[in-house]
Amino acid sequence: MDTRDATPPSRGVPDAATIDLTAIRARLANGTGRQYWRSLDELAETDDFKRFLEAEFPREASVFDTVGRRQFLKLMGASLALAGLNGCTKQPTEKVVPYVKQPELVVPGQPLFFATAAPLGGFGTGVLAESHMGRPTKIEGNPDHPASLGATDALLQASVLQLYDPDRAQVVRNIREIRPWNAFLDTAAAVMEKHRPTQGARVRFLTETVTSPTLRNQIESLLKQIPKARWHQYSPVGRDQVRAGAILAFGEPVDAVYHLDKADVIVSLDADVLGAGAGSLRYARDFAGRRRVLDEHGAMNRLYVVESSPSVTGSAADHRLPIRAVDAEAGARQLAAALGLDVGIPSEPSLPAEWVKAVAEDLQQHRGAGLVVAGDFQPPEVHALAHAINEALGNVGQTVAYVEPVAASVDQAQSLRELVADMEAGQVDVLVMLGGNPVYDAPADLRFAAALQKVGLRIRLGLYDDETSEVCHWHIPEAHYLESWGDLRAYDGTVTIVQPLIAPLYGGKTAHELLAAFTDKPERTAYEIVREYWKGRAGAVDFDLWWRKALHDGFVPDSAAPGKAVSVQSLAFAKKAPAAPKAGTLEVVFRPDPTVYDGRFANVGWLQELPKPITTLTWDNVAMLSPATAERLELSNEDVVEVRFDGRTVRAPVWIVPGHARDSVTVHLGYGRTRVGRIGNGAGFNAYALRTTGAPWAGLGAQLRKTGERYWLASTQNHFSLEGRDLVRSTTLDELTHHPHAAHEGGGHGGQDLSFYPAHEYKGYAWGMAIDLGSCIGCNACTIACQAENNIAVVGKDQVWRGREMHWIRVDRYYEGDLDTPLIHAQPLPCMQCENAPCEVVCPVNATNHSTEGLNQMVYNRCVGTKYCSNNCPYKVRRFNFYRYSNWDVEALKLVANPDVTVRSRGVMEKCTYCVQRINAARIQAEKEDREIRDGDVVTACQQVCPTEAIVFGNVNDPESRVAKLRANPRTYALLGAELNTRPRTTYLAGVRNPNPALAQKEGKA
Amino acid sequence: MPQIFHPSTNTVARVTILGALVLLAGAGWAITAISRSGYVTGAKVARRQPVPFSHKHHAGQLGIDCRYCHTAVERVATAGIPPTKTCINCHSQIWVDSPTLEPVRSSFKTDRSIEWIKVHDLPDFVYFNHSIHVNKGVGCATCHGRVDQMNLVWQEASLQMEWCLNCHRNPEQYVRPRDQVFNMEYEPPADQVALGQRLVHEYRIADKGQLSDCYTCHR
Amino acid sequence: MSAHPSSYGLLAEFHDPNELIVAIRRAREDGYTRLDAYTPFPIEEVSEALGLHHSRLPLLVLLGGITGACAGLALQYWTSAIDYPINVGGRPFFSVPAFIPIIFECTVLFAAFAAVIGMLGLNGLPMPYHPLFNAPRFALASRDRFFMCIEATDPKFDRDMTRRFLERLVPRSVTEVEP
Amino acid sequence: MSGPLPVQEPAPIIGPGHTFETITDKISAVVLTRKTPRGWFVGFGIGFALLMLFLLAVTNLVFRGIGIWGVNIPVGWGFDIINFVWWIGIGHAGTLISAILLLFRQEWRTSINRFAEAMTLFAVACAGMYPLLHLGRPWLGYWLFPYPNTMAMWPQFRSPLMWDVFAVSTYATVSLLFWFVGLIPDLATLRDRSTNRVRRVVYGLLSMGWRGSATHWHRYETAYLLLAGLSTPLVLSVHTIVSFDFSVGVIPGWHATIFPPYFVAGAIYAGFAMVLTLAIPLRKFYGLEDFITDRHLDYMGRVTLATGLIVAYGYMMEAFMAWYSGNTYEAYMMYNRFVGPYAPMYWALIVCNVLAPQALWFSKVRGSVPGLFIVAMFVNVGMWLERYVIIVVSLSRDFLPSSWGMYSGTIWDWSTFIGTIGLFLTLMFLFIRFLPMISIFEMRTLLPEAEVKEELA
Repeated sequence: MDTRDATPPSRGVPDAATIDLTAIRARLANGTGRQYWRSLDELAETDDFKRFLEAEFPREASVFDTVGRRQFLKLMGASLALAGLNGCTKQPTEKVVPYVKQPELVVPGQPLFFATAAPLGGFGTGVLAESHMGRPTKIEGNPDHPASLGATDALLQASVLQLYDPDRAQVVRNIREIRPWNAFLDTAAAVMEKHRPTQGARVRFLTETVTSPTLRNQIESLLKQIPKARWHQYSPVGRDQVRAGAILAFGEPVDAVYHLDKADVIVSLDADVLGAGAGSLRYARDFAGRRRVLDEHGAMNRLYVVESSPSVTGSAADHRLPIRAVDAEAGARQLAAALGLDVGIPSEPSLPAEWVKAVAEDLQQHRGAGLVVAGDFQPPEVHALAHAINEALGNVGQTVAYVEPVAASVDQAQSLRELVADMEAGQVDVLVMLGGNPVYDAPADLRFAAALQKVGLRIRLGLYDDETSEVCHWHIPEAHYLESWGDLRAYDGTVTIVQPLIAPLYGGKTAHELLAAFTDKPERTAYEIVREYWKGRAGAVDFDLWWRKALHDGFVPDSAAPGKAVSVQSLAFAKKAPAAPKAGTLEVVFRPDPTVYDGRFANVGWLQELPKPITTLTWDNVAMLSPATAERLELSNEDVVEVRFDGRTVRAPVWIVPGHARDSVTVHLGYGRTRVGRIGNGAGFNAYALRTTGAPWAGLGAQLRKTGERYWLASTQNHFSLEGRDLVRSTTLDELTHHPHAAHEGGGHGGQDLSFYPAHEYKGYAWGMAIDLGSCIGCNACTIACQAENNIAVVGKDQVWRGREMHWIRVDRYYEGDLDTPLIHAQPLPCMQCENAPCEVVCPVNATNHSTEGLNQMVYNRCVGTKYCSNNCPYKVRRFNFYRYSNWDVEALKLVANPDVTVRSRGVMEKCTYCVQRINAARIQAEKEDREIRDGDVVTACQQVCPTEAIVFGNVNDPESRVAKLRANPRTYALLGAELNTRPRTTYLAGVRNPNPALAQKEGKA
Repeated sequence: MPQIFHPSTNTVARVTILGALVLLAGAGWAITAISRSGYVTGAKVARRQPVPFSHKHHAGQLGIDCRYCHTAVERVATAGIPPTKTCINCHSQIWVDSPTLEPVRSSFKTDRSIEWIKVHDLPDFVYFNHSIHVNKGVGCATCHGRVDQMNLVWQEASLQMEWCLNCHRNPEQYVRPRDQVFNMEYEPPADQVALGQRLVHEYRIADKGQLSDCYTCHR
Repeated sequence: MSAHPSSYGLLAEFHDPNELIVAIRRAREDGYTRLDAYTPFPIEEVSEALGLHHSRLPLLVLLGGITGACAGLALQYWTSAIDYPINVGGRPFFSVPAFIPIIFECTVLFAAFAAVIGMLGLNGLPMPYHPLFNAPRFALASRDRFFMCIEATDPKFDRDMTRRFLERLVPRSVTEVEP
Repeated sequence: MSGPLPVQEPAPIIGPGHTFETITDKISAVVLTRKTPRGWFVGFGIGFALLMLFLLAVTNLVFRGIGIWGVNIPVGWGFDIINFVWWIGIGHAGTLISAILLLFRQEWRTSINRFAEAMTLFAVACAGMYPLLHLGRPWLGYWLFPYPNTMAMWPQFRSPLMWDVFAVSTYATVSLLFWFVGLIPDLATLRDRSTNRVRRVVYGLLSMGWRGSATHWHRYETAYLLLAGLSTPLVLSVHTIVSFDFSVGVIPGWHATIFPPYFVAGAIYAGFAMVLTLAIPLRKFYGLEDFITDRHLDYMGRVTLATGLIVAYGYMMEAFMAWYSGNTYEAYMMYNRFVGPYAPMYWALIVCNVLAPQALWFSKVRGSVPGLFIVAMFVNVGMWLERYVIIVVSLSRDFLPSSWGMYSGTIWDWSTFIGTIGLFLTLMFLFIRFLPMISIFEMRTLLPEAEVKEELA
């Protein structure tokens, strides 16, 4: 899109009166039965209308600014060429460029999959990367890897786009000059030359959390040569608290590995077990495995969550209680005490007594099958208490196991503090930074950037020439993990050898190679280094065989961290009652962003545009408040506030989140990047500016000041209430056992005989999808997996704001219950592939019609773009290319495209195809083998990625197929099926929750 | 009042009206003709290649099997353009210093690919898969013509949608026994339709409905 | 043909419809057959006086309409059910109700063309040149005058007799029209 | 339709003291002899300027894409289809006046049918733009026509858009024929009256040598009557089909069986309002009060009122059905119109289309030229708002609240809309300048002199 004449969005919205929450409460109170609603604007009916009228001029923003004139001419050419009658357009002559010597494996047109591991926060997740003729195009989970079991999350899905990111650093840079790699090698040699005599006393290395055995070994051996040099570690989203908690409880650092598949009752103390963290995929899978109720005899686990701001885990909970993050400790104490542990009770409890009582009883009744999880970002005390409770309930060894720390174990905050101290003291001549971005994300109180100036030689290895590199003498482009050799350990310690799928696109180097530069063998490649390290340790007779197997399987057999028998030393720390945290005063809570994480993904368009779970905001971070607090401070959505904490301030737009804890404001880290690339620069505000070593995750005493400014936010959903429409159906285990067909009431099937016309018969395959709302936790992985698989374009904040986002599968969210503690429902919505599709009938050119297998076919090259189909789609799942959204100008971005899916052009409609490219591939394979397509041969992208296996796809004509069985399940219902007789092929299974009877009737739901 | 027009005007008027109609019809016909002509489709136009490789010589006279070079044709979507290595296999022995083969040799030496001109070029929104056609008994010659008689290869068929549909709608008129697929000389028997119907059944070729689904070729 | 090739006919000018009608009747009683009237607007009585009976136009229009209907139906049936049957939203290939509007439109279109082309054709239009335009006062036929022309091809036509006959009708003028 | 009701002393439909020649001369003078008034140049200039704006908007549209408009998901149609329906609606009055009133032998139609038909043609021309422009890939618009092609593809005849293609093109063609046939005798008049050689040749060719022969008149009358007979069902079918664009859809607010009649009435309503809007200044400007008399205005006022009441009934039924159906979605749709974010639009529509025309009950208002003009203006706006409400408001909130969205036109939406008004004005002014805006030969028939004496008849 040409954007240069775009008028800036009018921020000057007529100050929409602050949302009248009292009124809302009233409405909800009077409401009868189950009331769903979506968001506050909706309830308060503050109308966006004014805003829209305000914006009288069109606003266009695009992701990559394209050359207007060139595009103009190009389009002109196109339109002229096409202006003739069809076929009168001649194709340009193209070239075929075969290999000179064709690699054995490679057959052009046939994708290959390689097992490797993707790093996040230092930990690895086993993945299979799909490669088309040497181009990685898609990441899938590795079914054999314990941390993945075939699933992946949004961040991993998007990592492949980051590989091609044209804004990645592409050259070795010294000050302002571009230098060859060798020049750096010389520098490195010189450094060693200079500092060996002093044993490197003035040399420092700074890394993020390191789990890579090889890297660890390299650093250690390097430190042997220069013993006085120091190795510091810091990652903004570290696990200091977890570590400290373990030390507090057991006197030594250990990692806890949970077994949710064994847990009947799970209590989460502000822990987003299912949504974030190294093990979350596995945990989500295990968790969902215990909730899939397919008949009235089904049993399921129960999840209690106390947390400050609603998380994926919280939204999946049976009972969720919003409390300030700082109050979690009090809660933990209450629970511990209720379970008979000898701990001091806080003067003012943070959890209602009956709630604690019920939970405690529940845990008691499930000794050995219960689990209390403390959030990674909770202070050590909470962790220690959780450990104590689990031990007391005999859960250790059952639902939780303790293992040797997987990562190199240090107190990172302390480590960084020391480094900064040394730097300020001028004791550091050389600082080598491997990854990370401390200038941007180090705690504000350390003033890292200032201290850094005192260092003589600053060397940085990084994916981007970013804020940190800017102030470094040397910047070395880092190789993306898909370009690297290396090794990583998973949450449970399992090792995966990381193998590259493509030679570094931008001449990137791995940390291994950078460190090698400081050794006497500077030329060694990462491959040599890693392989050599393992040669020593594999202890295999035939190392090559071992190596090949390890690479092929994607993990090193029984490399999981060894278990560790530990027991709680004493609860001394918890004996005396704690000073009750000043209630009433506002706390600020820092959390990694669900899409851009700690900021490292800020330049990945897919993630920026991925609606964040719960808020469905894109392209920005916000200050999240509870309705009550907003009410008190007279704030409403999009008000810009000044958040003051500990003497520092940032300006942030407000977003009111039902179910958020009172007196608490949550800000996500990772935004406000200034030097990352065209996508990430300037998006959101930088919350690190508030974050100190004293309060890394939460702190009391924050203040909000309304500035009177407004800032427009692009959320994909923020509209009005369901008005009692039964679109999302959910039931309780109890209800289900008594009358299993509850979900049907209000019509589900039927209707088809009401048709005016005889129905078409589908004799062969009949593709269908079943989505289990009981399993879906709303993590959004499906949305981005679909984006990656189907070449879906990124459109930019402004276009999202206009309602032009392109996602083929979206995750709708609805709230149920009251404002402060609502239940949150997630509903993934792909194309329903209706058999009586309203969209098809209205297409004048047959661009969308029905296949003999019941697919609602959308043919881009036939589409003329009337948009009638979208208007007539009751589910509004169709997406239109209002501009030329697909990027045809940036070479690198062409490489990420899936060659089996057409890249859509301007002016055509598109939508979910049930991944027809995968269906066709399976069919062709089956036909060549002269057999039927088996159940499971076709796996759609959304199904494949789903951590909880909520999506099942297959042939509904085959009664044995999983999907057919699910469609027969009493929980199944067709969205709008009864109202419109669309006969959707995508059906839902009503959600099921398992509330504790003791609490249920109190909350007056179910 | 004096006449405005000359008597001939009457005739002129009528002729003009008729002429206009004729012209319109003519234009319509011309467009239809042009849009199917080789000028637009590129059919029957031999393409100059960096190396004047003769299929007539290799496939025809020497009788080299298609699959010797187009190795992937039975396995994947693309038949596969042979890597330079394939040429060198023989041409390291014979015609080792023929000047016409210089590009081949230099490609092999410099490890830089030969850039062939694409002869059969489908639009990017069409997904054609060689392997399935070959496996269902569609002969090479059926679409590519007698390549074994072409010096420089040209595109035999129009490759327009109506042409594809023609076979997808009536496969029985074109399929041949699997063992004849790569046989360039194969002549369809007199009872092609009977044979075709048998093969369609035998090879479980999908019904016309499925074959003419949009998603069969477009995604 | 005519015994008097040097003339197209004799043109009598009247200044109101009634005179014209009287004239026509008299002329026909007198046995003139090849005569026509020229008026600035349609006058039913004049047609009657001239004894013009029903034209074939309505029949043409009917045929046009029928052709249109058939064409519309055939087009839709053949394309949607025979040539490329496609399952659209679960509707049958030949979904009659959905085809009615277009059939109707085609009917009207063809019928309308039949009406206009038929009318012009039967009237022998376009005919920019016509001998009558030679008559100097004929221009008034499109304004406020009413003309009757007895053509030379009339078997009973005789320059002098006919002129005398016309003058007996006290017209505004009698002029001879050159061929 | 409203025939001459028993009003005391109906004003004449043609001013006193006119003869064949005065009528002929007065009307043809506008084209032939009278000096083109300055006002004409001003008006034409404005129209032409707006037309240029239209071209600018369209160029931008073609090169950058319909993203420049406010449309989005869920609101896939905005100004484009609103304007389409609005213009088509306006067109209807012309055909109604010239065809239906002809069949009903409403003589008063004579003095307004010519430019009413012209208005129809130009309105349809404006309307016809939008189905093409609203396409994502307008250069492929010809795919909507059935012609043998190398893709072996055909249009999808179940789609109301296809019906539109046929309905609108047929409507345009037939209206053109009807208009032209009506013009032939007058062209002949102009041919015979003009002194300037070029004009005589041009008008001469256009009139195809019409010489007013009784035989010709005989067939001519038949043909004209038949065309009227054909146009009548046609004009009804066109807006019926346009209404199908919506009623065939499943969207609450669209899927209503009452649409066809209610749209047709609305069309005539809008059309008469526009005829008034044009006629009132015209008669003033060219001093044609003798031909377009107060009686005409009075009658048009009545038709407007009548159709207005039908439209009001339509609105009522919509609301009633929403309530009576007991369907959540329908009910919400109505609720949303009443109090939703677009409520101002809806109430404005009620004021313009339901309340304003009630003034026409009073003969005082029908009698006063400014009064009529104001009401007509209200209706013009109201009918545009009606389409806005039907299209945008319904789409903005359909079945799943998750996908609800808002819509508002951008500067380019407005440019395109105003641009088509420019096109309309340009054509209208050219018509007034070069063709007789009142049917001369039919006016003649209205004179007493045209009556044939009893004893002769």
